Amino acid sequence: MANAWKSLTALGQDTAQVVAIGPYQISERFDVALASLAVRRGQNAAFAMAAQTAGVPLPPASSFAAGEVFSAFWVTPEMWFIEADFASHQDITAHLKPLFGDTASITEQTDAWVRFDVAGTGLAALFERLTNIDLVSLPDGFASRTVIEHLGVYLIKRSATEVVLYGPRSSALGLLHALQVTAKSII
Amino acid sequence: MIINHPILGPRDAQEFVYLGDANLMGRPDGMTAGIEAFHDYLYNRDNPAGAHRELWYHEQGDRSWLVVTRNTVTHEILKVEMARDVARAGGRSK
Amino acid sequence: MSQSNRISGGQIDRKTSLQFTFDGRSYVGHAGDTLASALLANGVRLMGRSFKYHRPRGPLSSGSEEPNALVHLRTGARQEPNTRATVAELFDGLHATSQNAWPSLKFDAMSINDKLNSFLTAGFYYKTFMWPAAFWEKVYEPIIRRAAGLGALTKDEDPDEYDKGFIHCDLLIIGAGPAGLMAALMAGRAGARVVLADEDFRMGGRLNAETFEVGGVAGADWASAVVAELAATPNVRLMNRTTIVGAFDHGIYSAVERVSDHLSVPAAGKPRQTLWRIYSKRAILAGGATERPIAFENNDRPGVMLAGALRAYANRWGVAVGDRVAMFTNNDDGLRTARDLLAKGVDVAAVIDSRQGGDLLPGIRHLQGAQVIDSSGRLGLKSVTVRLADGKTETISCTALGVSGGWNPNVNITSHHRSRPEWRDDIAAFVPGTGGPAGLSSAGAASGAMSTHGALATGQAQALAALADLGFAAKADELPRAEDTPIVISPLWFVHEGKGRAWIDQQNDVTVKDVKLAHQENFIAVEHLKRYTTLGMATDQGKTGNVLGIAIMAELTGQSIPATGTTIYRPPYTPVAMGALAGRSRGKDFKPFRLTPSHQWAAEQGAIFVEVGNWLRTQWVPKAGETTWRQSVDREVLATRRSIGICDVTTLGKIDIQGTDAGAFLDKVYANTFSTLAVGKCRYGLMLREDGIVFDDGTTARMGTHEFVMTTTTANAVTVFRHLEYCRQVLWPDMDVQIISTTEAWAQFSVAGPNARSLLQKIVDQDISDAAFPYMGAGNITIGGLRGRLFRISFSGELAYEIAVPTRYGDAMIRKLMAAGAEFDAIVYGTEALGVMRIEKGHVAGGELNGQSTALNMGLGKMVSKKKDSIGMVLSQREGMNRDEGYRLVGVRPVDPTGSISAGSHFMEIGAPVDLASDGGWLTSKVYSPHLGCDIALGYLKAGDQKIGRKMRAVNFLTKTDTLVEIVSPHFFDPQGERLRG
Amino acid sequence: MRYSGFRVIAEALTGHKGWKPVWRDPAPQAEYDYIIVGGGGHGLATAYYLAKEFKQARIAVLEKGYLGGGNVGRNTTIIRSNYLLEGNEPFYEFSLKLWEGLEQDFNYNAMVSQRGIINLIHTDAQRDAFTRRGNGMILNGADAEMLNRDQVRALYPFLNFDNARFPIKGALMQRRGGTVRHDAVAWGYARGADMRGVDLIQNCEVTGMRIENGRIRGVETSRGFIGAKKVGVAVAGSSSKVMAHAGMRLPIESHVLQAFVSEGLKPFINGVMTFGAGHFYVSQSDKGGLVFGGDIDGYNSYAQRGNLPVIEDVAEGGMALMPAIGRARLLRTWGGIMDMSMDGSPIIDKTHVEGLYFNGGWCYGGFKATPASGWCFAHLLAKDEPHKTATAYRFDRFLKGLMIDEKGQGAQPNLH
Repeated sequence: MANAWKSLTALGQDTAQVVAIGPYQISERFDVALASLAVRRGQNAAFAMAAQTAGVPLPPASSFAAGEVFSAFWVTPEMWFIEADFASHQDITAHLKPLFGDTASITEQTDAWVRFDVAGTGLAALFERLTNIDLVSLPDGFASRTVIEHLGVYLIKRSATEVVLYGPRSSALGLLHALQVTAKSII
Repeated sequence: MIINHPILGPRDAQEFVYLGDANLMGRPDGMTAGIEAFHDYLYNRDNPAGAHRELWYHEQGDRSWLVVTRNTVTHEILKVEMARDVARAGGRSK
Repeated sequence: MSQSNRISGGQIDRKTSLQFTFDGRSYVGHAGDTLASALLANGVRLMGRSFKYHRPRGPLSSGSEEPNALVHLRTGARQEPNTRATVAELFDGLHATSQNAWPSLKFDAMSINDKLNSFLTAGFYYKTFMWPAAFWEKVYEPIIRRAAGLGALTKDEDPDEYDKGFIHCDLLIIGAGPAGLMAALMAGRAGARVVLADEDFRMGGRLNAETFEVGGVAGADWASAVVAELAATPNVRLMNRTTIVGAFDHGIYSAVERVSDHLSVPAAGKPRQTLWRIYSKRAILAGGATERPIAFENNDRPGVMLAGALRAYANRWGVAVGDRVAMFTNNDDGLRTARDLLAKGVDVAAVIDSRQGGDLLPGIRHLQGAQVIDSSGRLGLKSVTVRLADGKTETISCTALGVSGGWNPNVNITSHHRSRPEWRDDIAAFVPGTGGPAGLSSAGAASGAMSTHGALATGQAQALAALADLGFAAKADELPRAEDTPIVISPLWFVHEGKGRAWIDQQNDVTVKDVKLAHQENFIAVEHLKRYTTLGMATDQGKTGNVLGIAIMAELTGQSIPATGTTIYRPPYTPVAMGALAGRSRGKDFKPFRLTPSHQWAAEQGAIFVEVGNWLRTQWVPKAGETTWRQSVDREVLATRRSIGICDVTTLGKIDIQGTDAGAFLDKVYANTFSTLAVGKCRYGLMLREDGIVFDDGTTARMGTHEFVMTTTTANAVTVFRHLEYCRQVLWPDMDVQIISTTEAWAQFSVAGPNARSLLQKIVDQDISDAAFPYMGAGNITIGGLRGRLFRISFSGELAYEIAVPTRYGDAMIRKLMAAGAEFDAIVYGTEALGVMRIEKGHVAGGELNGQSTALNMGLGKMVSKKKDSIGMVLSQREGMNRDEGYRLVGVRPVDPTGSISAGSHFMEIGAPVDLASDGGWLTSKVYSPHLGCDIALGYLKAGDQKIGRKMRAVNFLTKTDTLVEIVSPHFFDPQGERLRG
Repeated sequence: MRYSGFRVIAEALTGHKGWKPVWRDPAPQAEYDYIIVGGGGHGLATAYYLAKEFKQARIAVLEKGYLGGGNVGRNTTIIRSNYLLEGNEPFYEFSLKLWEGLEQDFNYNAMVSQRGIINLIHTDAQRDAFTRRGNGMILNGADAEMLNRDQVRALYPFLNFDNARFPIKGALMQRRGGTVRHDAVAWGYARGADMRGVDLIQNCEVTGMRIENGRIRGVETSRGFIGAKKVGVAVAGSSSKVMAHAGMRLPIESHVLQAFVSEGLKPFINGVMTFGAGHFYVSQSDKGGLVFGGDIDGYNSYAQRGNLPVIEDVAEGGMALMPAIGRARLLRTWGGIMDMSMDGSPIIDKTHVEGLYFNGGWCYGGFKATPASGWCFAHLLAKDEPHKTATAYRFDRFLKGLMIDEKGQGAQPNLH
């Protein structure tokens, strides 16, 4: 079936790439399904109920929340991006729609983005050269859209040593390039 | 400039796209208002030297449209509101 | 003469010797030297030539205010013109040359200008060079331009990298002198996030150049100790070699960190400089003060410098600028230099003190009530002529003269928001005025507190005030003991005696005479003075000269200095390399690339790519034997119309629109109606701006009762999305509509041509026969089990579909399509063939969607529904946009099929003269149609709809082509559209 | 006094004693036939042509600060007539022709220098658009040429031809375009007007307008009431503020445009260049500084200063176009207030108040327009009818749907 289809990562490879520069490890993630989940007008209560039963966390503004099957980060008022394991949720919207029915608008986002997990010590020194987000002073679980070298990306601070980036898939190479040259300049 | 987003807190104005005078929220109804009304709505401006209510869109952020009250002489920002709330308060609906 | 002028002491590392060359001659200096201090140590005073008169010049200062000692640093592509020798850190192998001098620094041909100075007064060029009129560009200006500039720029690409970054802090402290260090100490101990930035490579500011003590130890040692404590404080960030160059809104400051300028070449991967945007909640300017000269005749000779600089060279760098020095001062600070030099064993010839009375300096010839009225020494000071108190003149031989006219607080940053400095008589200087950048206060000499104690006290006080604002608890510590000498000055701006020139702005050669002339000609407003004489417009922005100029004008007009006013300083504080401001956005990294899902495959096929916005799209795919792009494009068009052509259309914007009001919402944003569209169908939509001009177009499909997928043009994907957000949040906030972009989530391919269905049916799991999937049908499908979308829409006019799969499968999809299409000789076509086919069909695109055209202009007037309110509907009805003689979209073809036409040509009536009246409109887009075997074009023609069948001219004056054309319907090909319904 | 090379030599030999003030500082009279509000380039040019070409007298120019202190003293000094639309091109070509004889006309060397301007082309669509423009220019009697990549390279070999994100494919060139010494324009017009009896009154701010039954009677100023039969307002940047005294709301917003100058460098850029793939244009002054700029900051502002993002954006454009300027240093930035109109084109028109006339909405095209703006405004003031090259610059074009939108951006001033 669909698995007969050969997929290419955003970097144009068969498998996800990992780049190590000094203390930094930049890993492309290719195993996460993504969908946008938005409340339909006037459905907030039912929507919240559905989310609770389905175990879909609905974190407040500027934050990320991990869950059993589904994790989520806030995108815009009344809209979240929902993460799930790709292998089991290739068609993530097909999983979510029955759970929310008419209370939500749900849209496939998986392949709109390239995801890089950036790990290592001294992430602040790296990211202060990439975005205007004040990484050190922000709590773990902080999630926000920001800009890196003209590219709009979502940044999630998972911990002091791990940052998740979602960037536009069509510019995956450019985003990686920006991460690499900057990392090289400070090691 | 720094815009103190009602939901997200201080954000660099670089993340925003500027539209202009917040009076643009007061779009007349096309089925009742005529060319004159639309002309005044779309083209004429108070353009004050001082406090100015204006529309900013957080394009590289949370996609919210904001109404920012800003002094056009000092650039001091006096107030920031969610445009949707202001629009509803102003009686806009569907 | 190796380091002939090096004396004892200073903060240089004598164990580390550094080789360097200046004008081809090699010298030795030490680590901790600047280029200027090292040259002075080697007895070199002559370092440059002035801009206008090419006067020989040496350093006036020991810092970034330097107007004279500008050199050409480094070699090859790293050459760096106009570099201040006074702040250039010495490194081993440094290579510097003088500039603005030919054939040599010592014998400069252009110094003829100096002889002609009486002709080259301020603004002389405004009064002449006007006859004959033609001569300005041909004769006069070329001569003037040849003399322009100081240093020359290499035309090679700058090989160094530049980086950028963001720093967030509670408190930014600008300057690490006593005031800045004290403030940082307070704030650091209180736990605030502090950034302490200083332009110097060594922190301590003036303490490094002075001999007095702080807290019982040498000032420089106190500074080192404080810096050490701060370095050990995690919440304090020390940034030396970092200049705060600009103050912007809401606490944002720009800073340039010279990461590698003290090295011969940056380390691999390291930037030369980094531009920091510092986001601060509060800031303290502790930038110190700059000494100003006194203007007297020939006060610009090498060896004549600011007294404080003379002192700094001796105390910090262990350099005696001259073997025999004199002072000229109007205040006590000039005396301090004499004392310090004497203590260092330098021969102090005399102190010429313009003031009467007061204590005499012990052990020094202290001439009170005296003035320097002239000097001698063409390439370096030999002597000064002094008018003594008793009226006699005396010539005093000396090779260095220290001049002190008082100190100007460095208010520059405080006026970046156009606040004007305020005058203080007690210190005879401008101090920061009100209305400066919000959150910025000033301390130390920058605030007018001129003593070391004053610096420490105000530094502490301003830190406490800022900490209180920021909510940090802190209390005043006891201040370390330090000198608190009051300013004792009686202003003297220029020596009135003498017929010669007395320099104010040394780099631009602005003299007292020029100010007098400006006054005489009524250029009295300070802005007029500045612009007429070019005072303060040199690379130092008048740091040493401006106040002098204003004071002299005040004296001439009889007004007070504050009444005369002040020009304001503009960012940057010191000049900034363009590379630092551009950072990494240069070359191919100027803007990000966006690659389509089939890019890799297309590259394998040898596709030619073209920039479409940030996207790279296939323009055409040459096949073996094709020598011109036209051959490839013609083949792609013919093959598509004959059988099948495939094109990656992922770049088109795709916006998912859901919600119970989605249909009604689309009725508002589109000029035509969508609420009535059936599920499983698409419709072409026309979007207007509120002013009734066409904004964008595209097909929108109804995938479910409350689910639509909108497509936009590639160019407008972002702006349309922004517009939709505006409509749903601001204009109709209660509509139940949710939107999200899915442009990149789906790899979408157009499959066009008579055999398109046959190909797709091979791979699509569902029945897509005409009955099951009619024209303008849309739906979710599966392809070998993979979920996808199918839209039966056509831009090419052929039976065509757009098929989409999740982007990660885009590469597999194009390969699958080509494999399945092999039996039909399917080909891939690029944007050129796409353009040919859409023009053959008369579809509007870029050239017609120009932001200036209405639906009526495009022949789509009927699409604007008046039955409902939609954006742009009302204003599209304005009379000027509905005139019969207005532009209409037409088709154009040359009467002679071999004739060529070009886009951008204008329509003209046969035999019409070349003038505005004969301008009938223009050709918007042109292609060669392999079907019609001739050029065809679309165009906007005045009253074009009434001119179908008419013969006109398509004139392109730029290519000198004038072609007879026939005006035809824009639908060149299959006007009935039978093929796409096939 | 007349300026000439001989005079300069004579004065040089006699110690420059003979130079007279370039203008008087007269006290305002009780009433004038014409009051021009605004002593910037356009106001001074208007007064000059009113007196010289239209033989009018009793004229005063009221300036709240110093003469030439407006945008005429804060711009990038470019002159050109490479406009696209019918409503604009004849006017700007008229202006360029006036520039060409200006110095002899007002006996002041403003260094009008026609070293050529090129608009770089990076896409075929741009070439088509510039071809349309170039042909329109020629139809209006202006000059235009299309250069190919090699011709551009011959002119400026150091541009980024080999590693560019957006390759240079050619350029539209107007050889008659160039630069002018901006301050000298204000001073030349001021001197010429003063010599013809115009009262130039500095430090005189208009604080109100006296309007009686629909007719202007004069203006209230910081130096008292001054009567006038006709009042012409030319205060671009502050138009909304001044016209509010007459109860008018304008189709104009005030925005900040930053401009930039580098340290003095030996000449290497002869003409004017605009980068078609970023926001950057540049020329090099006779003093050696690179004079350049880019986009407006984009928000309403009267602050006369801008912010960092635009400075960076402009530098990025500059580096992308000319990789050699990395080590050239930015010396000074400044900001001017632009009258940004709703279609990017100016207004020279009567108002609903009899005797009150308006000149503004110049966006950032005002400097090059100075001579024609002054001439056409003087024409309107003197004859009560628009000059033939300025008939499109009416207030009511928005109501009638006759916008002159060169950029095709619609009613959003910060996009023009």
